[in-house]
Amino acid sequence: MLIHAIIMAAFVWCLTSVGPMWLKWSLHQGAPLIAGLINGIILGDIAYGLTFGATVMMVFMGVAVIGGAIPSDTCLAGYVGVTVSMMAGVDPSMGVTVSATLGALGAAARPLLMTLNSFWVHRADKYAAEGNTKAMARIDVWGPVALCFVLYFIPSFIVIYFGAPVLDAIMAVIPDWLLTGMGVVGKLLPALGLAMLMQLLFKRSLIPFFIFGFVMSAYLGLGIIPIAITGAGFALMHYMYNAKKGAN
Amino acid sequence: MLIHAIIMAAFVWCLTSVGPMWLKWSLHQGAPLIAGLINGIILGDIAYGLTFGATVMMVFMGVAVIGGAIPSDTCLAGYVGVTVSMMAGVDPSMGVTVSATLGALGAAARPLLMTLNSFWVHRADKYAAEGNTKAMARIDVWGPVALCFVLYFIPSFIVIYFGAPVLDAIMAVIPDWLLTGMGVVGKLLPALGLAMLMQLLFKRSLIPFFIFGFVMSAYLGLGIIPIAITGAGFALMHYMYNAKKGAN
Amino acid sequence: MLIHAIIMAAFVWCLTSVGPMWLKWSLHQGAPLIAGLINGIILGDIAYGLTFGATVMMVFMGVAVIGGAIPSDTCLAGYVGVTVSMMAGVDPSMGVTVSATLGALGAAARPLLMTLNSFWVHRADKYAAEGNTKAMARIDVWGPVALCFVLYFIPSFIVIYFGAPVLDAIMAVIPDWLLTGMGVVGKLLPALGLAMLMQLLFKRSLIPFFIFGFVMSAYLGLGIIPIAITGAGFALMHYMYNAKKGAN
Amino acid sequence: MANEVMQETAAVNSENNENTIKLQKKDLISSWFKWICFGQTCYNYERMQGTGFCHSMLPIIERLYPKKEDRAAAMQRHMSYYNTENNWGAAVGGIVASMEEQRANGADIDDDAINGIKTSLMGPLAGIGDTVTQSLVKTIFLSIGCSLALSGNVLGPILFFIGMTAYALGVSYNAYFLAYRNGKTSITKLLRSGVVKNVSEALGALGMMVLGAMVAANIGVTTPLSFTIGGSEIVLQTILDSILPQMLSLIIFFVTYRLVVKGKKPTYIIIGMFVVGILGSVLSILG
Amino acid sequence: MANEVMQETAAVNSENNENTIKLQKKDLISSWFKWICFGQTCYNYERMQGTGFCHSMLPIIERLYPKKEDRAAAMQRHMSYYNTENNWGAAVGGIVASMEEQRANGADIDDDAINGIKTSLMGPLAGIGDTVTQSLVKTIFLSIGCSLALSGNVLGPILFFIGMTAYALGVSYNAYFLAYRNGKTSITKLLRSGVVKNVSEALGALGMMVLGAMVAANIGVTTPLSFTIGGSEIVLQTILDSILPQMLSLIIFFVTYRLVVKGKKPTYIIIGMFVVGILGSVLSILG
Amino acid sequence: MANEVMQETAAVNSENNENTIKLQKKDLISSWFKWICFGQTCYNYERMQGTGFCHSMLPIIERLYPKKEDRAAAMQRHMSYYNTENNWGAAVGGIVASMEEQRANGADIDDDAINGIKTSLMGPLAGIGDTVTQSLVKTIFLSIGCSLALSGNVLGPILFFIGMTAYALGVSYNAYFLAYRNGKTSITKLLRSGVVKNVSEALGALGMMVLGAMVAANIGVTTPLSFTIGGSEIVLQTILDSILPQMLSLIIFFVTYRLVVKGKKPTYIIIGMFVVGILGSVLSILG
Ligand SMILES: OC[C@H]1O[C@H](O)[C@@H](O)[C@@H](O)[C@@H]1O
Ligand SMILES: OC[C@H]1O[C@H](O)[C@@H](O)[C@@H](O)[C@@H]1O
Ligand SMILES: OC[C@H]1O[C@H](O)[C@@H](O)[C@@H](O)[C@@H]1O
Repeated sequence: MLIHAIIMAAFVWCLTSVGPMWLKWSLHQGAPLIAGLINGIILGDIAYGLTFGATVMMVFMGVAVIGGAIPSDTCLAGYVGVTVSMMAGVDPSMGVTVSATLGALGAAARPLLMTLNSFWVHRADKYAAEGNTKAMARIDVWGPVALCFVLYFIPSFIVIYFGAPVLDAIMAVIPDWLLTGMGVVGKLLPALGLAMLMQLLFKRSLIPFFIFGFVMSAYLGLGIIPIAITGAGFALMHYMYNAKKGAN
Repeated sequence: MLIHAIIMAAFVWCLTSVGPMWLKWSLHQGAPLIAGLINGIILGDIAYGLTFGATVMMVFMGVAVIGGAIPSDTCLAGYVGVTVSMMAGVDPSMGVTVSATLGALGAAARPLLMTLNSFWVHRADKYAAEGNTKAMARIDVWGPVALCFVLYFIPSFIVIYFGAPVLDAIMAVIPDWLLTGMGVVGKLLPALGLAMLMQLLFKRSLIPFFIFGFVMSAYLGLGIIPIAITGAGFALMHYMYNAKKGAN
Repeated sequence: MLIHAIIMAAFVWCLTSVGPMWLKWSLHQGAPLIAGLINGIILGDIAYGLTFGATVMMVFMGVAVIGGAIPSDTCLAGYVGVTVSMMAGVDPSMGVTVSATLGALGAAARPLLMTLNSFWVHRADKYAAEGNTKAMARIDVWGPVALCFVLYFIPSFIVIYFGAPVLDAIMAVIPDWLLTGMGVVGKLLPALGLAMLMQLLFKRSLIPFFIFGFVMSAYLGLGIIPIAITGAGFALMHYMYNAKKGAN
Repeated sequence: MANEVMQETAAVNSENNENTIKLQKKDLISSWFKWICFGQTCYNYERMQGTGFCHSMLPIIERLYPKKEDRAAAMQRHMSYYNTENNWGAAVGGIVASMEEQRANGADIDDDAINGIKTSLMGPLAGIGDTVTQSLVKTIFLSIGCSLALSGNVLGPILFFIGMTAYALGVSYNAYFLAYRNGKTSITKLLRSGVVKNVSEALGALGMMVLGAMVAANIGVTTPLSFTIGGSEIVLQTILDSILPQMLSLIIFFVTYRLVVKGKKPTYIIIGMFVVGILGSVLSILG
Repeated sequence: MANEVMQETAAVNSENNENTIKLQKKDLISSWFKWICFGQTCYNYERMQGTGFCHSMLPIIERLYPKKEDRAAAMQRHMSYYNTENNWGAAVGGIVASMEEQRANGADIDDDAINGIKTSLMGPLAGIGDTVTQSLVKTIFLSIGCSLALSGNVLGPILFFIGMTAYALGVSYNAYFLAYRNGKTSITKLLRSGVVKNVSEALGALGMMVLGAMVAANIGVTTPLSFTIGGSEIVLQTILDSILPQMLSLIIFFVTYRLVVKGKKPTYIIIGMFVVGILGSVLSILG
Repeated sequence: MANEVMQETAAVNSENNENTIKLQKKDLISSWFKWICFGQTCYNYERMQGTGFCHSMLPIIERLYPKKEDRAAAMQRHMSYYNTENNWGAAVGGIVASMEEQRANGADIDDDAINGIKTSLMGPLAGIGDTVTQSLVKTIFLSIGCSLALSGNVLGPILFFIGMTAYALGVSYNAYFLAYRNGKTSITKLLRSGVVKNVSEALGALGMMVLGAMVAANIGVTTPLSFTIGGSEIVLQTILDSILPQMLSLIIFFVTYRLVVKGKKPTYIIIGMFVVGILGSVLSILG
């Protein structure tokens, strides 16, 4: 459990600092989904991990990071929230609650990191004035790494290591009606992720496609893959018939 | 049964005269469907009423009243035809026959109403010349009401009140082969309503949508609601891609 | 069996010479499918014939005869290949192999026919110079008929008459693993016919329709007829929205 | 143009002149409501909706013309032949109300101008209105209503009732007030721009899709024919289904459609269906 | 232009002049029918359909040229190299028949004019015809036919037979007579206007949809591979199906398509399939 | 224009002049890779990705400027405020690398020119990049990934991982090198032409379709309400399903969407959902 907590906290540490930017798109933006699988492997219950990760992921589906502002910290939600919840063995809908809470706290704390990182900038200015490329590269990377150890690794480790038993204890005393209620909340929360996504995607000309997707799922019972494939077909069609408009 | 007959005849009375014009769109144009429900409630068998009304309605689906000419009297078909048939407790396919017959008779009698109503016009001309607004409003409404009592209420009441037992008697002696045959006729009749509708709707550019609707129903077994929803999607798409044409 | 062989060889004879050109489109281009039915009737097992013919037909689906060049001889594949195989009573997937082989041989031999037919041309030139219309008509038809008796009827007859027992014998000694393997080959071969078809049909603007067809078959489990009907709908739509482009 | 100038004149008048008579909101609502209630109550061959239209103008006339002779003139003016679609046609009432208002305030609008507007707009609005209301909107509500009812859902007739009522009230109200506020130009512009055409083309797409579905779902004729060839029984319906489910329904639909298009009277078609249906059933061809 | 003038001249002649020889309906039908029967009977490298075309002109020649030397000249004129698509190409016969008719009535049409028409139209008509007939119409009838046959329905081959026959006879007849009546301009106009292109693009949409369905339905290769990880068995095919049913079929189809596009001969591809199929089966990779 | 002239000048220089310093492939790869690894490592309010961009220019600077003072000048030049999208924004690095190369070879490119390019392109590229990467590509991979994972398929997260990684590396690499080779004009042209707009409209169609499906599949709220009328029990959910399956999910989705559009903070919406969910559950309204 010590190692488990270290591994997951290390993910947060890296992804807020030195983790390669190209890896952040999968490991950070899709953190809950990835964390679900990793925890599943560690805990020896991959099926649980898959369901758990995907369920929590839905809530963060529409999170977009524009101009550095984050509405919710997907990384904490995934590597801390999912881990704590899976260690405590709770139901995915309860995990959604824990993760959403941590995501909100993380978003509130993010400005601290971006403020403190400015410190390294002044050192970097100095190295730039000296034309010292080696030192510049060093400070650009290791400065944030050191900072994030304190800001992210330690708190994450503590929450995971001590949080799981606490969560366990809470679950033991929580009344039945509250548990059932949390289940309903877990069903409601994905609506937020999807609504945020809609906000990004919405255009009046795209309404028909929303309808088609809904009908194919609700009435024909098709899964996402055939719908996405069909969607690709419609997208090509739409491109074709629409491009002409621009041409006029 | 007396009250039942009075209620239904009153519907016909009002809807041919003073019943508010905005109500005519539902109560008159959709008379069989509405009458099915009302009779179901009165007779205490809502399920029978729903099926009955909807089955008869199909035949009158495409009836459009253009420039005052009616191909079939939906109002009589509904409030008289459906009522008589449901009171006699016959099968919906037999009800289709009764209603279609009454609808045809009604259409033939309609010119009488429109001729006799001219009578009030001359009175109205007189009030207009006098600038008497009160009298004008009165004659415009109560003239037709009085006329329709004679022309519609009384005959409707008689047909309902005495017709149901007659229909009952007929059903008792009707041979089996004729009953079966009437069942087939009941299946054929909706084709007329739909064909009349097609006549209103048909445009070469809309053929694809007929095909899509047919396939979704015949092969995928979908109901009208998902098809109408999908149709709304296609309609939006069609608007989008088509509007450009006009733009050129 | 003698008569059976004569009938099928006669098909080849006629279709390479005097068989009316308008009949070649069905009897020649669709030879395997037609031959399957005919053999099924003769052998008294129509179901076997239908499956057999359709299975072999798939491989030749995309064969197009452009400018006189044939990539594979559909006629031999059908009237000889299918017949021999069905007489031997083998599995359709084995029949695919036999037919594909004969088709390839036939394609290789075709230039011989087109070279030798030139012979009649010189006779025809002579009749033309004489203005002898009767003789011209005669030589244009009976010349090729005679030639094809030798070139096509006799070999076809021999292959069918003696080939079936040979194939039977081969089937008796063929090891199980090879039979199973041939089954897999039989599944692979239609990919060739379809790929050749794709080569004829492919346009970037048509990719969406490939996708729709695939999804309707693979996910909704629909057969070719509903897909073709829906395809007709999409084709009309495509025409409508596309024609505008040209109009600009 | 001339009309706009008048409107401006009227507007100027209403500012400069204490004697101005303005229609009040309640007059307009009453006028619209009288139209949508009684427009067709006294429907007759001589004037069609003529008396109904006049009836709907009474609240306007009462407000604008205090003198009896003016009233009489206005009422007679609006008793002429008139016929348009119930809901979209409400726009004419709105325009006429605004013209009467200007006239009462001294604008130079004669009887011919008002009658001209009425007769020139009632036709096109009937055309649009009949198409949209009867072939499109009614069809869609009706098909959903019937479909729900057939599956035993009491919401079927109720949804239809609510939908059509909302449509009738909503469209007529908006048509009346839009027309009152923006005058003739707005309607003419709308009639000319492709919007109405495109919207009704799009609604037509929806209508045709629903129609296709209803043809497949609501005719349902089959054939009980079967043959015995060489000991084994061949059921014709099974073969038809393997080619195209509801093939007979489709054929019957298209035959009927042909007859309708050729102008055969519905009554004759119904009689024909009786003959075909009963004979077909007796001869075991249709079931 | 010049051609139209001639046609008019001919028309004028035929009214003013008793000596006019007019083709009769039966001559034209016979000419079309000879083409659609024997056009390709004596197919050969030297003249391709040359003798077939000449054969189809015989009824025309017999009617128009009573003199032996004229006949001989006409027959020799039509023995030249010729090749076009069977059905759409029938249009050329129709045009040539009308030109011969004018010539026989004295219009100034020389051998070059007639040969020019033949050689300039046979190419484009072959292009259109091959595309529409072979890649579109045949595909669609064939796929429906095969699909019905595979489900045991005897109508499969029969529908295909009827469909293609109707197509061949219908298209060639109409092409011949339309061309006879309207002359060269009609064909040229058709070839130039976007209609043919748009129609074949639309038919292509239908064809591709059917093709997509056939790829999903008619290859059906699977893999029997399975792994045992930690005691539990993982069947590869189940995983593939959960991503995309018929994924292997699709891959095999695209690989084959690549090979075809790169110009690999079908025979080599078939041999390759034998190797892959048998090896794959023996090694338990494919099933 | 001026820029193109410079490029030509530079090209001429590089042919005529032995002293030319050319960037090598490995320098460019290293620069691109440093960007895509460390571009946002030291993300801060003062310069955003400023130090990251400078870091990514180090391989270029080391190659082009052997003298310490030139290096210092170049490094300081690239320490300015900078912020763009990770992947598409890599194009700026490519352009700047080519400008530095020309400058090092004597072209007349001053600091302002380079800074001008950076600041004028970083905005539009962020706009396009954020839309395509986050609203479209990520959504699609994520929805497929979640859907597979929910059905217990371990490929869910793996496909998402591979897809996004390939996207990030592929797009940034191509953007960097295309921009390096074709200079500013290519990017400007791309930004202006409708292509990006049309592609993102098309991807949006795909995204919306997936979104519609997810709304239907992934909310799944129901109501346990039921009434007993006249002895028979009416289950509300059954009625809702007969009108529209997943109707409650759709309503909840649209209500949430309204709130999001109105600018309500996610945290408040989450709190609201807790209240509604728990109350709804306790009162047996939601389940
Ligand atoms: O908006 C541009 C850009 O801003 C910041 O750098 C981050 O939020 C990125 O994810 C985003 O792409
Ligand atoms: O056609 C215009 C109009 O004519 C009559 O008034 C009635 O038939 C109306 O239903 C119709 O809308
Ligand atoms: O390509 C035109 C034409 O050439 C030859 O005559 C044959 O291959 C025909 O099938 C084809 O239509």
